[in-house]
Amino acid sequence: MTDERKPRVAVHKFSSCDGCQLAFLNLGPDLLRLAELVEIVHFAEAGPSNPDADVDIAFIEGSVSTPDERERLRRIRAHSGFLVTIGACATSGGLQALRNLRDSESEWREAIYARPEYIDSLAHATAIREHARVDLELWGCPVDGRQVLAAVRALLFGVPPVEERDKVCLECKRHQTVCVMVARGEPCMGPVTRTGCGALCPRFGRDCYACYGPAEGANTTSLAHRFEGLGLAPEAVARRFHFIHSGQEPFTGAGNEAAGIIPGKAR
Amino acid sequence: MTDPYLPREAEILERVDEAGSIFSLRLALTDPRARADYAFAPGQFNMVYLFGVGEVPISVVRLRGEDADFAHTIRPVGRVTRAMAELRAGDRLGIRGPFGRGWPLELAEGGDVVVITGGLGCAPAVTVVHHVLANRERFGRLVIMQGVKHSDDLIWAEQYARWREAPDTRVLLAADQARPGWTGQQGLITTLFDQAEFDRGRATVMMCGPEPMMVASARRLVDDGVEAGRIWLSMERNMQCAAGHCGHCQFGPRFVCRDGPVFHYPEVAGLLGVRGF
Amino acid sequence: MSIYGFLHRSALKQLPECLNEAGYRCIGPRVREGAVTFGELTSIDDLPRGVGDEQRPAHYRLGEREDERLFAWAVGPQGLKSWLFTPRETLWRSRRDDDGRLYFETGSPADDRPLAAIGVRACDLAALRLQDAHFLEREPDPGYRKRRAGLFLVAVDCTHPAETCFCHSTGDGPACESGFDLALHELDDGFIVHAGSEAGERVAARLPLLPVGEEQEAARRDQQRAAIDAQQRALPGRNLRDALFANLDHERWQAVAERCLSCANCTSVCPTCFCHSHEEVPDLDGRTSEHLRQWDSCFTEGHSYIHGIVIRAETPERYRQWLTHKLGSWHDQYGRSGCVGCGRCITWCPVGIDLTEEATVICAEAGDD
Amino acid sequence: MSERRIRIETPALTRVEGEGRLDVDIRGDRIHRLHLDIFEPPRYFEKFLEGRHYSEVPDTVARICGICPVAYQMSAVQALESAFGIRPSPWVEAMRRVFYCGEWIQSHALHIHLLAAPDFLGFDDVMAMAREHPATVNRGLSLQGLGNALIALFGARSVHPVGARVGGFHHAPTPAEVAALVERLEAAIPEAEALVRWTAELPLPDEAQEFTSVALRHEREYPMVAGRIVSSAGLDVAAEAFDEHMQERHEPHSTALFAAIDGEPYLVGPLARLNLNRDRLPAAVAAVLSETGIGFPSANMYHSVVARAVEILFAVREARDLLAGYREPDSPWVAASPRAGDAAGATEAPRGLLWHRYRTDDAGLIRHARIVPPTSQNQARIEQDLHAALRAGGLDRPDDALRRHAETVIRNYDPCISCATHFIDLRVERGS
Ligand SMILES: Cc1cc2nc3c(=O)[nH]c(=O)nc-3n(C[C@H](O)[C@H](O)[C@H](O)COP(=O)(O)OP(=O)(O)OC[C@H]3O[C@@H](n4cnc5c(N)ncnc54)[C@H](O)[C@@H]3O)c2cc1C
Ligand code: SF4
Ligand code: SF4
Ligand code: SF4
Repeated sequence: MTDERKPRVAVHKFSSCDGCQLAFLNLGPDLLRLAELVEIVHFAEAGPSNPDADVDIAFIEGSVSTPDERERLRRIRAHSGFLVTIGACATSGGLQALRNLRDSESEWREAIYARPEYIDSLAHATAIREHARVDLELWGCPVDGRQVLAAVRALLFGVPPVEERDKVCLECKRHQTVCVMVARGEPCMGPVTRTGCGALCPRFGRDCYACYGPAEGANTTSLAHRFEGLGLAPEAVARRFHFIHSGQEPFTGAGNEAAGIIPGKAR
Repeated sequence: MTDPYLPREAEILERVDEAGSIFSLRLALTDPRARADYAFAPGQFNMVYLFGVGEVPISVVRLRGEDADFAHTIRPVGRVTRAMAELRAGDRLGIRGPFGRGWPLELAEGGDVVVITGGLGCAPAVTVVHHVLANRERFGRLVIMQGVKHSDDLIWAEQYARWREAPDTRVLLAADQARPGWTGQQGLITTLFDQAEFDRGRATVMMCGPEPMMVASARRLVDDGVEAGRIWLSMERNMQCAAGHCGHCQFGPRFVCRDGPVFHYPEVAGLLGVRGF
Repeated sequence: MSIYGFLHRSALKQLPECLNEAGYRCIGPRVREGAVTFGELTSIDDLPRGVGDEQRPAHYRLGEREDERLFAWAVGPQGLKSWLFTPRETLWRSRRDDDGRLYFETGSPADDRPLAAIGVRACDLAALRLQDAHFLEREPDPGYRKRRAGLFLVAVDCTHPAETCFCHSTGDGPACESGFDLALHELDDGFIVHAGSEAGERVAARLPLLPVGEEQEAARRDQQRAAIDAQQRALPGRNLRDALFANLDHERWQAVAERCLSCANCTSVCPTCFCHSHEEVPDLDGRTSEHLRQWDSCFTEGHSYIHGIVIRAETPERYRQWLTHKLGSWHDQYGRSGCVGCGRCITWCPVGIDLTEEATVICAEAGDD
Repeated sequence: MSERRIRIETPALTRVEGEGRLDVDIRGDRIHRLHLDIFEPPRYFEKFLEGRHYSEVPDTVARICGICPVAYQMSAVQALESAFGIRPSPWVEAMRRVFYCGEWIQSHALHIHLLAAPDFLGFDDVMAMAREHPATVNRGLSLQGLGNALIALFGARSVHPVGARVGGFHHAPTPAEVAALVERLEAAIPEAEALVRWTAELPLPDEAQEFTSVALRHEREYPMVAGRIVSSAGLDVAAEAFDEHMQERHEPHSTALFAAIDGEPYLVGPLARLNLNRDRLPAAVAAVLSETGIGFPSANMYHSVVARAVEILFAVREARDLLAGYREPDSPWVAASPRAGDAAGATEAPRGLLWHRYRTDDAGLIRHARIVPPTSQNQARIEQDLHAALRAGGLDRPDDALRRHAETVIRNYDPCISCATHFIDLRVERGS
């Protein structure tokens, strides 16, 4: 790896809030070190613009929500070696996938835009994997800088990064945080949510709202039941699952079930 | 007190490409004192550390040449082992070990030795064959049985051919599915047992490979009159520390890293093959 | 050990002072985030005075008491475990130079000052013995050993067990029998103190102890009796190994798994659980790297992963692994059950799964088969 | 050649947050058409909020913008608290300012060093600039890091922080954590002062334009989380009344709406704030500003970068002062009892005035939401500026020079396109 050419890296943006790109822009001195280790060929927010260049690693922020984006993604996939999605929007559609749950996109368009005919968007905001092969998904809204750097480092070593799939609870306990569900009755999503953030919310005395998406083996049915036991109304339970990762199973289904959207399973 | 977690540096003296993608690394510890102290028994394993990537358990073998302290034969399957496949002579690794309990080679002396392996090559068993062949006079007949899913999966055909030529040695191969021209048996490994000639009362059986294969073989051997107490097998479980602390390798009450990886069949018979253990 | 006397509550403040003078840093129970947890004690005022607790499956709340008692609560979510077997620690660091040579050094040196823990309960002492057996006996763990060597234990008898406690049925409490340096038994106006080691005697000798009166003795006996009587839960036996392994196909495993979140809260709060995983954390520049260990659990997928398969992919298998290990194969490994009856896994399970109940159902039919 | 039509169309504007494009049609010496296209797809946040519980609003609106989530959270909690008639404690009010200071420092430092400075010094990006000006870039990165740390102190992380709630904060930092940050703030003061001087010495173009500044104004404080909305043209209204004066219009070429007051474009952001509130700067900050010799109010749009540096200095000192003598409160929040209501909230995001309005029902569910972010308020102003700036610089310059000039002008506003697109994707119908 020493005197070979530096790996080429691109950071692309789709529909998003730009927050995950900050995982790079907030790196501080590591950003400059990173720029020594790799050649950043495309990263519009930081300067270099070269969207169609061939790269070894492409990071993608944002979900696909317009025909243009679908086409752009196709080109990026064709030009990229290892493709990594960063953040909730790219991995599950993110918060804007809430629009997928109702057939209301056009209705909303009319409510917000005086001239809705100017707006050209797809009915759904969807994850990158629905349109292109993805080699690694980094979850989190926003993605964690530590995870992004670990992924870069692993790829520089020529190995796939380790995926973190455990539940937030395990990390919460490693921090010796007092469980907010047991000690305060908060409807914490930690038991079904993927680790990676460092259990920030419980450590700040509040319930996790699942910004890292579903963990492996998430038992949403049992947790939804427990939330009812804590006094949450069915719609409130549904909103717990239909939030940042409403587009990702088993959250989509758990929310639907709580809201009684699936006929037969409705309460 | 020595720190059981601290690896020691080893240099790759030679890299040998074996069959398929399998490769071997012949290694020497770089610290002379560590070298002098290092001794292993066939069936034991090392924790092998690739800088910045991770650590994996790999059986220790000896491979030609006096210069190396030991060798590892590795099949690239995942993160760490695939990255190890890129290593060349002169590269460095971290080594902890050897760990665990090896094969009961002394106990086996004086009787027949049956080696049963399955799947894609089996480093721990190769050491047994080498040991028996190197100390031929101390053992009776040597029977080597290897089963594969498909005849194309058989690797090291030349090695089996070589062993076949060794004195008082029988090599039997079986494939569940065979391509035309396959000279071995077609079927599960247990179909070889009728052809295998060895003293059911005094032979020592050593196995490694997929657990269903080991369960089937052990049960059949016991039915055939082999005493369960003369059957040994090598197991694999996730291992992180190799010191009996991390808990990952537990198999019922056993810690595979320190109570095994080679087990006496009666020790593990109860749970072997039970889903979830 | 001969020192045995009464310490007035107002004189307890001398205990941390004596310990500090003897070179210990003190930890003890404090109220943090709505629970009693161990933390640095700067003075006796940090202790939870007049605090009581209410525990049920998946439920924990603190409340106020009428009296001034400092230890009138049952164990919180955390035992001694995190202080000895730390949730995350560096095992080694490595460096690779330009020629590819590797250099290794042992992990972060622990805080070397000896630690005194005040307020340790009988179940925690029992758990400590089990952790000692695991981490010290065969292959001593360097970090654990260092921290354990300096540990001074001030135990406190449990006078107010929680609804989730069942240490009497496991034989581990509620009174502290041995394994401590000093033990306290709290009464309305103070403590009966007795030393359990030479180090304990040295500290106790500096406390203004008074003779223990007959009435105080009687009060202590009554409290102990009441604490035992207050325990509502029990395991169906001290050794459930054979019963559990005879029931590996029991339908209850599936039933409990429908509720179980496989979240690892139970194993994390359990004072005897020891599983941990290793993690490699290289620097961005790829020149140095850290090898860490951190708490893991048999409820994770990674725990039973070997290439290509997860041996316990589903929750029934994971829950079964935990229970058959905790109450079963622990007997083979360490000569007793791995459960000390602290009840933490019941209180802190977010869905309130109760192992005494599960074990009772699963083992009940053992005899019937 | 008298007839020249060029389209300055970068595939995407670089070094701005979000996706934008500029489309200019020059015919001879006339700008026939000039459009700042914001083509970030629509994100419908106001609709997502309908039916949500008020307690979910801070976590939702943060996601509108990763660069100024604090601003979104603060405008939202302010509106909701006012709808429910609750008043947070003085501790909360002070710590909210600290939290907000973190965002100003972070966002302004990021903009100055990573996005704007390379323009003024002729580098393609900060990585290139760092090779020649390592100390300057490191100073910027460390200020940015300090801002992030302040946000994380109250929010656990700097992007989409999790600590804010209606009524206060979920969690109060410990005195030890605060003390560590106070030390860093103290050490950053000379750095921030040096930054003000450094921006004042940048080779900034000297161009005066006429525009209306709009910002909050508070009786005593430099505006951040409270005040009336005022303009250099004499507007002076409560936040509640803002929508009576401001109109939003939808143009075909942008998914961001265009805002105007009485039909006229206006400017929000650091320059507008400083122009309207110079007298509210603490003496120590005002002194550093005076030394630079730049007079405010300023009609030179490029003085925005100086205004940003001044606000960094202000925020560093402000946070330090507010954290001095820090004590943990009994509770970092007051409970809210929801009720039916309708109220607005306005705070000063790094990029300017951020206005929210919510209608709630008696269960605390959101019935209606309206959000006006700074970038859509500035959008018309940016186009106005571009017209003037391109013409002043000469339309006969080569395409590349025009493009570079135009990008510099746009970047100077630090437009945050993701914010602006709580409404966006524009297919442009370009008639000839
Ligand atoms: C006692 C023992 C002896 C072994 N001897 C050999 C040998 O001689 N040659 C050989 O090629 N392989 C051997 N293995 C298997 C080898 O350890 C695995 O193939 C290797 O760990 C896979 O690591 P990976 O990172 O490449 O794969 P991945 O699938 O990416 O695994 C990720 C991680 O999981 C763990 N893991 C995965 N598979 C295993 C496994 N089978 N056993 C333990 N941990 C695992 C490791 O920590 C590994 O790094 C042995 C295993 C054991 C337990
Ligand atoms: S607070 Fe949440 S994440 Fe932490 S242990 Fe409890 S349920 Fe799990
Ligand atoms: S605790 Fe949950 S919601 Fe909070 S940051 Fe972590 S994953 Fe996101
Ligand atoms: S038993 Fe309870 S605490 Fe344990 S893994 Fe299952 S749900 Fe989590």
